[in-house]
Amino acid sequence: TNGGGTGKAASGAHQLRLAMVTDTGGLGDKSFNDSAYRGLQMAKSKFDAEIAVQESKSAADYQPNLTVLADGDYDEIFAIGFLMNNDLTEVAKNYPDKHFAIIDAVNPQPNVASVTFREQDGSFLAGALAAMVTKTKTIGFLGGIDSPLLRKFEVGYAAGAREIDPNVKVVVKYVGSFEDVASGKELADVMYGGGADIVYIAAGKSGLGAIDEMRARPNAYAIGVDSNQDALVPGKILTSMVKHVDVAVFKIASEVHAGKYPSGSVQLGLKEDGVGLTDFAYTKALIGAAHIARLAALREAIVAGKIVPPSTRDELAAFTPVKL
Amino acid sequence: MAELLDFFQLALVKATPLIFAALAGVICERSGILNIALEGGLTVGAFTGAAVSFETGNPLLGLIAGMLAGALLCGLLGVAATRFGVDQIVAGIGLNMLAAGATAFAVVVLFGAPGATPEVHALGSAGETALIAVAVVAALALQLGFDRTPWGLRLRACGENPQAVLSAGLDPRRIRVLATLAGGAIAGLGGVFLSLGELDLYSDGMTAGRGFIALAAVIFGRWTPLGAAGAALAFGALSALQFVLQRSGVPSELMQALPYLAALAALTGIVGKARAPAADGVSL
Amino acid sequence: MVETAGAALEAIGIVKRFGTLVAVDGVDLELARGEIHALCGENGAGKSTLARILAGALAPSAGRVASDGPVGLVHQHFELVDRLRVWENVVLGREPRRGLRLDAAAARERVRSLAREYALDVDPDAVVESLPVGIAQRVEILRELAREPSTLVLDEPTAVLAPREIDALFATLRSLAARGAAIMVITHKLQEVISHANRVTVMRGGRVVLRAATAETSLDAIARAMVGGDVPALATRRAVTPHAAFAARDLRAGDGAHALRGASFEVRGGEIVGIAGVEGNGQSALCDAIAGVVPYAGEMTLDGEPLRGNPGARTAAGVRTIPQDRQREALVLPWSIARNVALGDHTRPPLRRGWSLDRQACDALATEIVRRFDVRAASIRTSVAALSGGNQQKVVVGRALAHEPRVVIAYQPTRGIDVGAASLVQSRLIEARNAGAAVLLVSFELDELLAVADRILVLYRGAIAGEFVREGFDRARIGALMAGAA
Amino acid sequence: MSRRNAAIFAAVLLAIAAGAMALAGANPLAGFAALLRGALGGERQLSETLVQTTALLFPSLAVAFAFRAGLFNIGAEGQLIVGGLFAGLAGAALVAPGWIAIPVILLAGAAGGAIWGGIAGALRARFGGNEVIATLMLNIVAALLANYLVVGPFHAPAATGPETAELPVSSWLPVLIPGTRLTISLLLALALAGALSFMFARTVFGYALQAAGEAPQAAARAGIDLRRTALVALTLSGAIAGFGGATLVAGVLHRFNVALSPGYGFIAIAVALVGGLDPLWIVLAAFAFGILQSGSLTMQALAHVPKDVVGFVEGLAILGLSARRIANPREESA
Ligand SMILES: Nc1ncnc2c1ncn2[C@@H]1O[C@H](COP(=O)(O)OP(=O)(O)OP(=O)(O)O)[C@@H](O)[C@H]1O
Ligand SMILES: Nc1ncnc2c1ncn2[C@@H]1O[C@H](COP(=O)(O)OP(=O)(O)OP(=O)(O)O)[C@@H](O)[C@H]1O
Ligand SMILES: [Mg+2]
Ligand SMILES: [Mg+2]
Repeated sequence: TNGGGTGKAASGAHQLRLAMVTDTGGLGDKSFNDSAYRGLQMAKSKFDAEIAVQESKSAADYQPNLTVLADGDYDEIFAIGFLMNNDLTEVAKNYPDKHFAIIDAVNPQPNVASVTFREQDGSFLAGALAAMVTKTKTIGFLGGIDSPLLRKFEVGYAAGAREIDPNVKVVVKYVGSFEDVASGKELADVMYGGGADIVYIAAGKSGLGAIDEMRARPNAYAIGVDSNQDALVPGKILTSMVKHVDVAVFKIASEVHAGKYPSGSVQLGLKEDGVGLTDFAYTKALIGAAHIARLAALREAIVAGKIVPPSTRDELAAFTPVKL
Repeated sequence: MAELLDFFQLALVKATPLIFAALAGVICERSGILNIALEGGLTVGAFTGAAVSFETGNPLLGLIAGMLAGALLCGLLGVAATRFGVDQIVAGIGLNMLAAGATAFAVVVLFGAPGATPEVHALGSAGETALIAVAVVAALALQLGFDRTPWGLRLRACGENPQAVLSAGLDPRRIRVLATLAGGAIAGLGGVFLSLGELDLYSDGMTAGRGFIALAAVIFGRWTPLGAAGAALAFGALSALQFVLQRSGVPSELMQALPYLAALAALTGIVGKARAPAADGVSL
Repeated sequence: MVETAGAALEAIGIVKRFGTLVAVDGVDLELARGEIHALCGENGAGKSTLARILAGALAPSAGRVASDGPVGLVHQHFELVDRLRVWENVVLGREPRRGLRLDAAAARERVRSLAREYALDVDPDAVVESLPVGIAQRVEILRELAREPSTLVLDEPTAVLAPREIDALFATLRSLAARGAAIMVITHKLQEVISHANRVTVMRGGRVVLRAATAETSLDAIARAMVGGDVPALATRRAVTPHAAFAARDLRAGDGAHALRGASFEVRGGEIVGIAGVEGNGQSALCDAIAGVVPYAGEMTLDGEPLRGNPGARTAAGVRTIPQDRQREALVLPWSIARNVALGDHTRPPLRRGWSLDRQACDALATEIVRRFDVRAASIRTSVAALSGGNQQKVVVGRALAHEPRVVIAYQPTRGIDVGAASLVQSRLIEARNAGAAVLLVSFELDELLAVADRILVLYRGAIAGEFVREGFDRARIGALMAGAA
Repeated sequence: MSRRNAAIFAAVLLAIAAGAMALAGANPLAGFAALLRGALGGERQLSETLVQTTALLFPSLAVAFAFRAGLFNIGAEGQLIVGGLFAGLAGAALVAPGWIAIPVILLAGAAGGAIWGGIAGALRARFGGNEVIATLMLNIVAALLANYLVVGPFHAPAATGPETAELPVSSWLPVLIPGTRLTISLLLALALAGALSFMFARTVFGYALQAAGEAPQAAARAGIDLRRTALVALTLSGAIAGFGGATLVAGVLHRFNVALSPGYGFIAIAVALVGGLDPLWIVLAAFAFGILQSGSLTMQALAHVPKDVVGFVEGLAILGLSARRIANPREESA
């Protein structure tokens, strides 16, 4: 096999070798690529795993990137992002002895483990929280580029707000880029200036600018996304809707380390702790115990299937609050 | 009323990096260098500003370094176009790729993690306001400089007929290199405005095509400093409008495309026929 | 004779190599204060190269130049910034300042006073691109004069000037010389040399082959020195029965000072009609209208049929043009001779075959042109960019005359080419006439028209001011009409 | 650039690239070795390199086509995107046997590119608008248009990403080597290069096109309509780039995705110039850049060289290669 110029473990014990392919967002996207990478790094420190990352410049790179890694002797290869699903199918067929995992998509191949998330579930709670806490009865959602994935966040959030108070206005804006930090800040300025006091920021690096704007404004709050961003501006980020890509990646890595190669698909929602809100480390007092308790009740309702948060704009239009 | 004021303020903030980049474009093009690398100039300016401010803790040093970096990058185009007979457009494309690759790589090397720098000491809102004022003043000053000073005359002559400049006993290569250095410094300042004026960090891709909008502004403004600054302001207002009007039925992509569509419209001459400098883009 | 007061400039052993080519091959030259010195030589003899070396615009491979002051160079092709004003062009690089600012008032005044001093009348605020060539040339000279040169070199300054403008130019040069400057003029017009210069140097193949005081030499001797033998005689004109071929009625084209304002005339097959006139009286508009490259009003007919359509259709109908700017309007410089000769005829047999260009036919045509016109080139595969101006012109003329043209429009076909080549080109035009073509010859040199034309029309301010047949050619009268006499 | 300067430049480039790799903590020698191995090390590697070569070849030929006519088309990227978009929309909508569907899809791509190039051509022909700026602006508009359509009206219901529905398998381009992504598009590209080479050298159309490019005034006097040439040349150039976009859709991705191209249209400008605007040399140049594109992936995997270093090196290469004069071989002698 093809060991490349990489160092081998000195001892006879097998060293765990893990690799991932990013989508075109690449490392540093402040979103799921970074989160997956954190998962790999956890495995590195925990199991002394050797890790490698292949970044993709275009959609045409996915297949060769996966193939290059399949040619190397990696124990598990992670495909980060739904865009790679078709290419992964090809590669998984060509390399039936290799093991793969994909994030955000379901792949039917026997040697692929699939992990998807119910972003709308966690976003629903975020929306509910925002609707409870808002003083201006106006809250905002700030997305990166309008896309079906982002709409799961947007729509779940709006539904959660509606659940609490149909009169709360949800302002939705998209930066048009995951990288335009300045525009992120300016849009946040427009949203806060327009009366929203809480904005759910799901805009990759553009979100850095939005948080910057929020920090400078009194009575302005944000909800973070993907990873726990609460500490970025303690007390002003109400919570973060975490999507535990890192945990999922690490979990698969642990199983591989233990000699089991997972396959099949799992959908991680609130119940599985795949998504969820953070622990309000800095904002408990601000939010208040009553609201926190109510959020817990909502969470239970979703876990129990009593509330099914919508994931598309059509479903949102049809969504009626359950009114627990 | 307050909303209108907010809108104008937003438009100004949106326009400022465009103004800097467009002024840089005007200087270069009037000297005969068609500078596609404005985007790269913004990028290295923004990055270097943030990186130096991080290392020294002094955003003013960052500002100076950002200007130097912009000057260096665009100066490279100037030198290549006057000494090595390069095709300016191709070289500009190369420089943009180089700037994007080098800064992204430098973020990893210097800060250990890809994507963005940590937060750095920035110029603050006073600094931001000052830079907005600087942009406006620079446009006025450049216009006066173009019209009223010997250097303005030489620069304009150089963009029209470098051969004539040569036979007037001046060195058109030198003039062009100086123009790209000056233009690059101004583009770098535009980048600094983004990373240290408006924000307090550098993040990959944060220039987001502003250098290309600036090229459109140069045409729309008919290659004059005031015209280009005015066009940049108009484009800034368009983006601000886009922010405000979003999701009112108009696709946001259409709103985002407006500056580019406006530039295309300008090519039809509906804003009045203006000619590019005769030797614009012609290497020596 | 003007008093000479020592050398203003001295060049010793100048050599200039371009690769293996030796363009200037050991030239010694001395220019005296107060003299007008003519430099002649056939195309490619090395004149422009030498001029640039004298002015310090080009470094010699060997030898040295000593001068007692700045050397000004007026280029063969103007080097002015078209979109700037006259005063801006003149002061460029030596701008008067007030503080940081450019002192425009002082600059204008400087131009005015210079213009007065040398009787070079121009409006300092005019934008250069709006000026006729003669005036633009004045601006170029003013710009050099503003530098107060001790030596002024002018490379073919008269190629684009009308006779009156030429006289005015030499008057200016003379007054400049009288103040102690040395003047060197490169020219192909030998008559000027005899009438205006004090001394003449003739170059050939990079070397000096004749030095003489003009008083002690003759036009013929200079020409023989240039060509290295006898200048070929003109072809004889045979008697042909002219038949109506081309006619224009009330032709109008262009606008502004150089417009054509209603010209009616005909050119018969088997005759050369010369258009006499000072440049800028509508000649360009006339030729461009016939070629179909500019919009026009009025009618044109060819053998009684209306002449219409785009330039390609006109070429197909047998109307051939020799444009004024051979490098831009006639040739594709990087291309070979063989590829260039097809231009304009590429859409028709025999050069076209189906979708393709017939290479053999192109090669045959190119070989024929090279032979008949004595084109000096390594082969028909040589790029025309590598040919000297005269040889480029021969290719253009050869192509225009190749397919038995019915009408030939020749705009200054011998401009800037040496006497030998010029004589050849003129002969070929006469032969085309003998073969029955209708030839319209635009020339600013009356001598050329008197030598070659069967009939002369004088063009003044866009209209035909007079007509002369060969037997009744009257140099003085034609000259007067050209200058606007009633 | 003289041969010696080119050698010096190449050496400097390699040195900078090596330095960047070392800075990134990678072993430069291992990096270069990985590059070559990843591009040429086996049948699969070679076939991927040829996939990249093909992807570059279409826009490079498009660029050369326009340049030869004196038109600086830097919009191949946008034309490729719009071509891919059209192909993706047509391919997803069309239910027909492959021998009908595939030509239709490819022609739809060519039509999309032609429209995009034609806009710039029309601006140039009708108003004399500078095609450099027009094509530059159209690149950005193309990206926005694609995103709008693919996320909005034409979004595939099943897809999570910004992409159209998958093409039916029968509409995929036939592969040349089973198990690889190398399709007949390579043959089409080579045939196109051959055809263009013949067209430039032999045909009347090519003659007129190049005359208009090299000497517009002379061409106009020879009856060549410059406006028409600008329109035709930019339209056809766009069609070639759009066709290339369609081959990516029908041959590689089997759907249109907004991340279809990593900037093939920009790299193509360098490829075209390195190939001296000569279609046959462009084939070689595209292969060289194909090696860089495909080998760089392995560089990441085996030598841990970050992708940004590759972008940086590509930028340097383009900068250096721009030093070849393309316009006027006859230098102003002053
Ligand atoms: N930059 C150059 N590179 C190579 N060769 C050159 C260059 N400039 C001039 N030459 C060569 O030098 C020779 C002399 O050219 P030059 O321009 O001095 O001729 P000339 O006497 O001015 O001719 P003409 O009467 O046509 O103006 C020519 O044969 C030409 O080929
Ligand atoms: N790069 C070059 N390589 C070879 N020869 C050159 C080059 N540049 C110029 N020349 C030669 O220099 C000479 C002078 O060029 P120039 O443009 O002055 O033409 P010319 O011969 O003077 O024609 P004209 O009659 O129009 O003045 C020409 O003979 C041309 O062949
Ligand atoms: Mg000469
Ligand atoms: Mg000459």
